[in-house]
Amino acid sequence: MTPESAFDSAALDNLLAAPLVLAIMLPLLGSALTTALPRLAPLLGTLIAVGTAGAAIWTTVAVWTRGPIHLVLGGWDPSLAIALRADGMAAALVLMANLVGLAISVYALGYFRAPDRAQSFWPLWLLLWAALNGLFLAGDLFNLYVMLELLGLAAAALGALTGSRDAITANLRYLLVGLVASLTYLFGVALLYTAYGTLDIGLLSSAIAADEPSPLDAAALTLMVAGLAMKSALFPLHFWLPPAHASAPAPVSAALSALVVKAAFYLILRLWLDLFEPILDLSASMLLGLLGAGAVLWGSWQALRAERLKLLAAYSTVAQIGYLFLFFPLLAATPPGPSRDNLLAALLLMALTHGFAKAGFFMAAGLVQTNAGHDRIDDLGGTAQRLPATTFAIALAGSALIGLPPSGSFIGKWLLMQGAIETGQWWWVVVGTLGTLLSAAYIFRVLSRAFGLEPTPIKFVTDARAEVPALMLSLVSVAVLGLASGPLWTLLGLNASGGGA
Amino acid sequence: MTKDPGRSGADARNDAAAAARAAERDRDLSLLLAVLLTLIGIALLGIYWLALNEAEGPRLADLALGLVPRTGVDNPVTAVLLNYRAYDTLMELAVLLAALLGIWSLGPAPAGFQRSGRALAAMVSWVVPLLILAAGYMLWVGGYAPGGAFQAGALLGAAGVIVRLAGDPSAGLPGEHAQRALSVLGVLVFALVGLALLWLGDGFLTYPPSLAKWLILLIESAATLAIGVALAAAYVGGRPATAPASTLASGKAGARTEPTGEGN
Amino acid sequence: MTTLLILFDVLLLGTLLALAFAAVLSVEPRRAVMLFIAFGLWLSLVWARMQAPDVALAEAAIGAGLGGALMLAAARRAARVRRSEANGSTMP
Amino acid sequence: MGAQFLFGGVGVVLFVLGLWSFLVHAPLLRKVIALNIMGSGVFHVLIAVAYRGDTAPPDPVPHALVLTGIVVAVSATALALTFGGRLMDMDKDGTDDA
Repeated sequence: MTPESAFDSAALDNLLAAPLVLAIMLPLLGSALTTALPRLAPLLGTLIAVGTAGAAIWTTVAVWTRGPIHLVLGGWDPSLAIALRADGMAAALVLMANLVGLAISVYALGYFRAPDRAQSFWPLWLLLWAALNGLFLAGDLFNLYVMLELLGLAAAALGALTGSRDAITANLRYLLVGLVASLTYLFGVALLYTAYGTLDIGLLSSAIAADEPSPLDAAALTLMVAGLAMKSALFPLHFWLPPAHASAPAPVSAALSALVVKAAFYLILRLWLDLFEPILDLSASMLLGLLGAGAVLWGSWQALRAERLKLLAAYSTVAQIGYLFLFFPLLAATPPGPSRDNLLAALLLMALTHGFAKAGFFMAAGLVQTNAGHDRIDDLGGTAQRLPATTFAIALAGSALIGLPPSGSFIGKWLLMQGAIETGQWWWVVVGTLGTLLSAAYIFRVLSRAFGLEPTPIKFVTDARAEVPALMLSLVSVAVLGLASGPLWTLLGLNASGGGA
Repeated sequence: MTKDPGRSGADARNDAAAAARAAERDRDLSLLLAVLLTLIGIALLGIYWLALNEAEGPRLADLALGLVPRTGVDNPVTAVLLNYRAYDTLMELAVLLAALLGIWSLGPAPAGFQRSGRALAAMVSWVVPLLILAAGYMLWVGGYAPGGAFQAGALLGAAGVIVRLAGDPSAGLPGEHAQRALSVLGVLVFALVGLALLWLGDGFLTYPPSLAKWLILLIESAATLAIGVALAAAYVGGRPATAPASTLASGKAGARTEPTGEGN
Repeated sequence: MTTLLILFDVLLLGTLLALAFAAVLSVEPRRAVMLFIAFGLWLSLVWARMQAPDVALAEAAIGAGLGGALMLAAARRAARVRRSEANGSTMP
Repeated sequence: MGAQFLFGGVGVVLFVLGLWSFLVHAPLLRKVIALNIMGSGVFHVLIAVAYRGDTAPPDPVPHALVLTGIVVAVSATALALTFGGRLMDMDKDGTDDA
């Protein structure tokens, strides 16, 4: 089918596309293998996790060296086939998600000691991973729907893995909310197909930009964003998140809070920037910003009042997602140019930092819980003595959540505030400051309990396989992302957004 | 907002008066929502009308129909499902697998299954083979007429449901190992074919036209088995019991291990 | 001729909506499921009328058939739990 | 276009009806039925968009999307009902497995 003359370029396309395909297919194959060979699940799962992370790094390197990748599967006309795409923003998130995923996998090896637990965990976790990579790399609206459903089902099943009544109740609710959300999203997709006759994001983007703005576009946007906002737990649609994330096993909580919610947010951002930029006005962005502000304040307040460590972490996720939504009105008010690129990079930096920090925090919280038999914050005295490395991880991740220097979120918040002042939207500064103060309060509340007056520890690390991944993630969130955030700007310069196909 | 789906009846009886008040409030709320959603529905109808008017031309219809001769099948829907948008279909098999794994992760199927009447049991002996035959026919015919892997898989699943209704708690499914292998067959074959094509230089899930027909048939056969097994196993509603003879040391799965609530 | 056809379509769709409303509004679980199955089968009829035989087959077999079977099993289970509660056999 | 609007309009009504029922009815089974009707509404809209009169062949792309959607819907239904069944068993036994 391929003409001879085009063969070389097709072969090159294949090579370029290989990491994208592998990043999705390896975990999918891994899931099938661990299902079929349950007794080998931990071994196979670990191998696949390493391979998938390798494919993700390869993807990022490919984008870094050659620019955005766009691959039409099946060799058909782009409007008919499904496309995969990776640009700077996608590559950055894929890299974060897969490094966190690798850490979660290592941690899970130690966490799920009982064989039948491990046998249930691995295939579902790899499916979740495939869905995450699939979402970050998708270029087709209906394919996104299928990925969203895969993500939702796998996440709910993983969340209920403890089998406790609380976990099943919370995750049943999560499942149902997720289903309503994805059907709402799908309705928006159906409207777009009705009007424009294609599902490819790049083609739709040009088609929407070519037409006069119509109520149809606004309706499709509303439906799709409403569905995704439910999935990203945007205030006040966050009600399902705290119980679901707090009742899941620790590695699962880490994946849900750090990655799954972020994937839904990423999709909103992509739709906003890629598809609907031409039809948006400031008021729509302002509404998202206001909801984000509500999330920051409400989530932080609830985290401060939480009695359990994991519940605190879950409410903190609601607040941190809120911060990301504060960027929308600023982006809308900033004309394209360096200051807008700065805002986008800051947004991404905060998302990445939260990904690493929250995963590290949940994993450390899980260790505290298994070690002490509970995670009541008031009874955490002596944790620093028993689990020094874990407590250190909590402190590091906590400082990234607050936004202390030199963490990535410090720079992110700084640029957020700067943007707010530059665009004359000073009220976001108030929200940001209040949120930061509240988060400082809830983190220090945990740390002040954990550092009780007890003899100094003998050994820093007590259980390397479980503690090191948590520590690494927290370290990345504080040090690496903060001190070496420069490459992010380069990567973002490679954005294909708005460019179309 | 959403109520606890599984409330026990006992506490519901305790406060009947409060429940009555709550019911009244619920009625008001449901009426309010009905009005609100009616308005939203009217707006959506208007939007839908706009969308129909905005469309120019046949959308993807002519393009999709025109290329069918090059897809290796004659049924346009199968062409979309297994060629143009094969990646979607692969992921959809993954969704089905996720549901099945989620069901299995909650432990063995609940006891207390009740047998149905004798008439049904007698019916099974001729309905089930018929369904399996029909599934094979449906799979084959899907290449050029209405039908295909999903319909065929559904018939297999239906056969499983009938077998279970007739009194076999395992719905006629094989032992745990075979069940696990069969339920991932679709994803496995599909993904491996896709990757092999990438390896050979055609591109991921890009069939060479000369092989397309047979590759699609291979994928569809695997998918049919997987869908059938997954649907029947989902109906059973729990992890399969391990056949004691065929395994070495897994007395665990069969012995109704209670979930231990790890770390909670 | 065309008016007759439109009348036929309206009748087809009216029945579909009536079944959907009935399924959504019935309180008794088994009745609701039965109505849902009827709705699904009728839906596949409508889809066959709209030149979508592939999807009609799938909806009849998967949506109405297997989905309905799953729901019926759940309804039967709910009824059994309710019955055992009514007999006072629940633990405190 | 008239037929498309007539058929698709019913899909819109089904979507809204399902959403309403999902929001106001508490029992799991009713929520699941509501979700399925909501989904059928979206599918119905897609089938209507694919329909091009009785003489022209229909657009196969939405048909394939709906087929995918049906399988996804039944998967979700199965998982949700299993969760619900587990909760019901816990109620019946009066135990909490945690």
